[in-house]
Amino acid sequence: MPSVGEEYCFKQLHVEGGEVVRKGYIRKVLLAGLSVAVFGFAGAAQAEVIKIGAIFAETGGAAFLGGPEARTARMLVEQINQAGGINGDTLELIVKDSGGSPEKAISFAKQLIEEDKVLAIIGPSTSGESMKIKRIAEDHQTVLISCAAAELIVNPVASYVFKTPQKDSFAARKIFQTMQDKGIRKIAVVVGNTGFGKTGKQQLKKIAPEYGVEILAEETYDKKATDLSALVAKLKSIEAIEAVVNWSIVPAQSIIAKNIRQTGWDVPLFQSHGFGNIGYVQAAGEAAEGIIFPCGRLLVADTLAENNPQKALLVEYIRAYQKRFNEDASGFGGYAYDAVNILHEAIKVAGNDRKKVRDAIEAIQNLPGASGVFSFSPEDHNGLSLDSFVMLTVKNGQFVLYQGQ
Amino acid sequence: MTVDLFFQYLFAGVTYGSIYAIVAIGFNIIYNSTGIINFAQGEFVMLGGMISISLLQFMPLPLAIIVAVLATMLVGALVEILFIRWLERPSVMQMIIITIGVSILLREVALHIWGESIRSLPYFYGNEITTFSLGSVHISPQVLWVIAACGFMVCGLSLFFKFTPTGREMRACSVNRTAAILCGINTRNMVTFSFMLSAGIGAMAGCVMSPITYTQYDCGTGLAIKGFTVAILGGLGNSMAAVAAGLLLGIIEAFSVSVVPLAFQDAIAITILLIILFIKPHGLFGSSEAARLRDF
Amino acid sequence: MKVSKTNKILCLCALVILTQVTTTLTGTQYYLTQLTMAAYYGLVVIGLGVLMGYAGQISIGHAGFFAIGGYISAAMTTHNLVQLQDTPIISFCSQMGLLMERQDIYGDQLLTFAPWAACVTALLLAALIAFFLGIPVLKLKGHYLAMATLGFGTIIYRLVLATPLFGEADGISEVPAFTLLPAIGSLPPIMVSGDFGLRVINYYLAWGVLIIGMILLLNLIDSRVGRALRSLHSSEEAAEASGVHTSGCKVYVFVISAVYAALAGVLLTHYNAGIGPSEASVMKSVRYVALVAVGGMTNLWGTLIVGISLTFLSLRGVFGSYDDAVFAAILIGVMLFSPAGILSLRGCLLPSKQEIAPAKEENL
Amino acid sequence: MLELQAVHKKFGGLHAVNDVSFSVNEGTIKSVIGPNGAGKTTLFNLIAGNLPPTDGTILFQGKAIQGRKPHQVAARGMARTFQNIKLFHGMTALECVMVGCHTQSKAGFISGMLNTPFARKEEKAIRQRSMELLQLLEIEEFAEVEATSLAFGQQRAVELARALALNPRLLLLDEPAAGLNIYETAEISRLICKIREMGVTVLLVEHDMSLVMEISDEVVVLCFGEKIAEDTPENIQQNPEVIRIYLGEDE
Repeated sequence: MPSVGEEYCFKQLHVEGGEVVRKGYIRKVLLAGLSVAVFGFAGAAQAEVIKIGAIFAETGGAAFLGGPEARTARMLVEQINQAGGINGDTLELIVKDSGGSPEKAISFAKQLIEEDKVLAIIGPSTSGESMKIKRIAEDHQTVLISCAAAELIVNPVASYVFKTPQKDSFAARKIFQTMQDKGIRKIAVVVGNTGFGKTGKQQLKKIAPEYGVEILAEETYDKKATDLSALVAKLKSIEAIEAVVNWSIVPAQSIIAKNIRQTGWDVPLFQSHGFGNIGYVQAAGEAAEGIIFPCGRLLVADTLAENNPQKALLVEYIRAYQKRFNEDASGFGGYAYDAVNILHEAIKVAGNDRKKVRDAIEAIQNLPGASGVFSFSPEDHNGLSLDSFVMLTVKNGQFVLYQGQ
Repeated sequence: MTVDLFFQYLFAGVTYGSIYAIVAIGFNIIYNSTGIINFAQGEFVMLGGMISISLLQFMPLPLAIIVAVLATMLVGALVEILFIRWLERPSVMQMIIITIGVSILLREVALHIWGESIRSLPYFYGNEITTFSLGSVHISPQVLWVIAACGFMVCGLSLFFKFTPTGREMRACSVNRTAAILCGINTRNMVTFSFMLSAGIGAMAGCVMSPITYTQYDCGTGLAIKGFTVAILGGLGNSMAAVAAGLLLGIIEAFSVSVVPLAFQDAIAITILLIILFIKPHGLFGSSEAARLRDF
Repeated sequence: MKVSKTNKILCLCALVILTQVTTTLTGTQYYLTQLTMAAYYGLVVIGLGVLMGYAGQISIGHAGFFAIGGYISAAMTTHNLVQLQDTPIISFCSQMGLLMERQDIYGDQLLTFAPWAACVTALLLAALIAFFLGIPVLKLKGHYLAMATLGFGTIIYRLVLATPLFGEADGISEVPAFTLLPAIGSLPPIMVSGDFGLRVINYYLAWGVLIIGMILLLNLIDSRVGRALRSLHSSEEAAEASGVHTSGCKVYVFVISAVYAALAGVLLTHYNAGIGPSEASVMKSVRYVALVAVGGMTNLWGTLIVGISLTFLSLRGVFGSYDDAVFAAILIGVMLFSPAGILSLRGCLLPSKQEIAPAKEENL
Repeated sequence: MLELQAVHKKFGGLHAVNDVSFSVNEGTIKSVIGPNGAGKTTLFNLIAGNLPPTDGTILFQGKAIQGRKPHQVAARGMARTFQNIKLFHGMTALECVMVGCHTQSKAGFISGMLNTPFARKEEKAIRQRSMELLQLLEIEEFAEVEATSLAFGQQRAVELARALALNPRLLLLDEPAAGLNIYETAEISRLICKIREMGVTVLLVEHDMSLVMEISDEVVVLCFGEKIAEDTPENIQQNPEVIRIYLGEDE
């Protein structure tokens, strides 16, 4: 179709006499319409179009999540279709931009389920949105693969709701394990005021006693914070603090790193998997050095052993994403990667049937993805293990595996 | 609270305050010549930062900043010429809504040009962790840059408005537009010029604060709200008052952290502001007599 | 005048019914979902329209009142009181029939306040806050008033984001349906709920509330008080000299429009089964103001039409990622070419009777 | 009816009204005159409640009203017009007058929104009364015309009708003849007399001496905020000090 339009423009520019051009144009449109109809008809006999809905916060406050997610999902679906689709069926991805607003996400979810009759919904990007859609997906038996972090989404389990990012509790455990190794017992927790930060705070508080760690201070900062030196002053005045854990997904996590180092405070700084975006390291510059955080293997794909099951797909994804969008791939895009990938696998087995796809996802075992290796079960709708995280640190502006002291 | 901690909070407050103040100054210029608040001021700040960051690949930092400021001034002029200049007898409400629309539009354009990722200029002096120490209190050199830029703007503007013919003409427009027209002043050009000036000042602010706050396509809104708050608190139209009010707000915010959780910082600060506003309905330094002469 | 008002209302009712019948016949009932949501937002917008257009007071904090309604009712109907069951206050409430017992989707026992109790509380609270806020705030003028209301909106937004009871960044989910009338015999229950099966009822419910709200406001504008409001918008001094208690009038209108917003918040929250902080954000408030401006400040019908249609399109995601951009473009376009609102474009052809005053002098 | 006792008003260092005392008797027409900047309008604003006096007492029907809000003063039966006519945009002449009936009616927010029978009945009464007032001032044919689009003289009449709608005991007229031509002025002076005959006391500020001298029972002369004379029109015209102020120093 676009080629027809282009040709029309071309003709209009170069041919005198509008009459002729218009006639030509109409004929072309008719032809094009006819061919679409014919192909469409022919297509229906052989293969079908499987509709998949996606709700991402491409704009608004959570755009740094939704942006990479939407781009990744579009890219993957294109790749799948180019490679001939799934068993001959093509995927159609309908992306809705929620701007991070739950009310829009609710509206879109209903729309996708009922109007577009999608097989499954990928997203939303934030926990708040996901929690509001959980019930809708469950009631209408549509698979929902959330790209948000909160463990609450899959715990308690709702039969049609899955999620791809690693569980927050795993990240918290990884952090506490590292602390144990370093002999850290008294910490401060700061989080951003997003859903990601909120659940992080909950998990850290819940799990800390298991590792004998005491949380001396906890603070929440605004996702649009421009400077946090007052907060740092407050924390620094509590002398017993041996480490600071910052759990957030917003740019302010670079600001806090900067502010801590600016005051000359040499405290170990832990971050969450929300730090898994090289952009934040670049923003924090010198101050990012030595930050320790748990993350999927995507960021250190190059250094993985050749026999690692994730290596090949990670390297390929990173390369394709970089080439296509001219920016570094991040863990956030990886969440959408996994969602599409899981769905791909399930549809291969189950075809275009919501119930069967759901069962197929639950049956997936040892599927390598961007965030880890997925093995679902009726009790576990996340499918990742503690092992999906590795501890990383920043060295010379690059992510490297954390090797102890 | 120890003396050290006190000063640490104080400097944090000064950092916030100088950022707010530098945004607020831009509001006052357009207010002074048209009587409206330009809600797209925050976007000028964002554009200044974004353009200079993009230009940095091609030229050294000072030049990038200058070009960015000039480019943003051009955007400011364009905004005025496209959306405001040719209106006949625009009402204040109309202009406010238009500037809100322009602000959203600029933000969305920025999103589609630069994407949603964060960027920043490098620190003008030193790097992210360089600080000057005064005793045990640390302050980043970039904060000094912001304060210096703030001071420079206030002085420059007050000299400009007092001693240059253009400045005097702009003041005349602000006091009584009809009378200014009768005196042969081209008030339309003055309005265009004030948009350019405030866009330039916003861009400048966007550049000097970028290393501290980072620049993202939607950072303008938050800054604009804070800047607007500060401009109002000081009393509209008075840049010096805006700086004082900005520092006051910054310091209130910084010290509020010491008593309440950070999450409530904004709520506390704005409550205090509202109380001030109820007591002094025309801002800390504004006079109600002068305000009564205004349309809005 | 009177006749035409009644006719317009009847036309609107007919249109509402026609839409429902058409969608049912064509099997496109899903449109009703967004139409229902848009109707609730319409309620906020017309309430704000009276405040801005007739009383001449700008409020960039109306999302705050919406959020008060939504969050209070959501928190009260989801906060589990099982542990407090035996305290005297709770057992007293229980005896008074203020509580409701149910199971959540995971089968746990829940004891919460009943939606109607929450609704009444939310509306009263919104009215009280509006009253006590309005007294000092509405003394301010122009930009200072804008700033103060913006400040109020920001405070609510911050409180909502920082308070665990309100779910912080996640907001509140799992809000139960609001049963207005239980099922009687074979009649379906009348309840505010997003359930697909109850969609037609909810559609009529939302539009019924909206139309009643509209009638009340139209009556108000034509009444003695409405005249006083319009007079104070034009010249506060002359209105005072005519014996109009201007500050009192302003506060009452502020309360009314706050209650409208809060009611919309309560009902939409039950309809959506949840609410998030984005409903309290400043951008939302700005959007409401802009919708009023695009519809025409002194044109309640224009405000209603614009409010409904733009919200409907936005909720359907018609503009995709360009939602805000398209909105801004419409805003600018209308302000440039038809500053008295989109409906006054028609005024170029027919000299409309109620010429919109250039509300340039005085405040706003 | 109205009594001012040692009323002061200061704006910063400026003494706009300085120790002014006089009284207005029921059923009379009293005028306040004086050169520009004498403090006449300030005095009006003090009486009508737009400004609080710095010092002194203002008694209206035997009760102190200084510091009261304008709408409270209005509710007690004092109406006013403005020097630069303040009619309401977007309202017809009739509606403007109906606003004036505000103190004479009760329907509040709730009954207005519900459009109760009471509100409807009251509305009808207000409409009727306003129409009568327009008839009284001989402008009933403009009832449905937008007030601000009327001719200047007619606008004055609408404003007057609006003031009368308050059913006032005392009417304050701020330069009622300003901007009117000689015929319109004569018309206004006739109307003012007509109003007085209805039993309304009138206090007016005016520059037009012929009008003042023609209709006033008593005249107060202000100069630089101070009262320098108070007498009948005839005597004021003879008063050497008043002549000196108006005609300048005779060296």
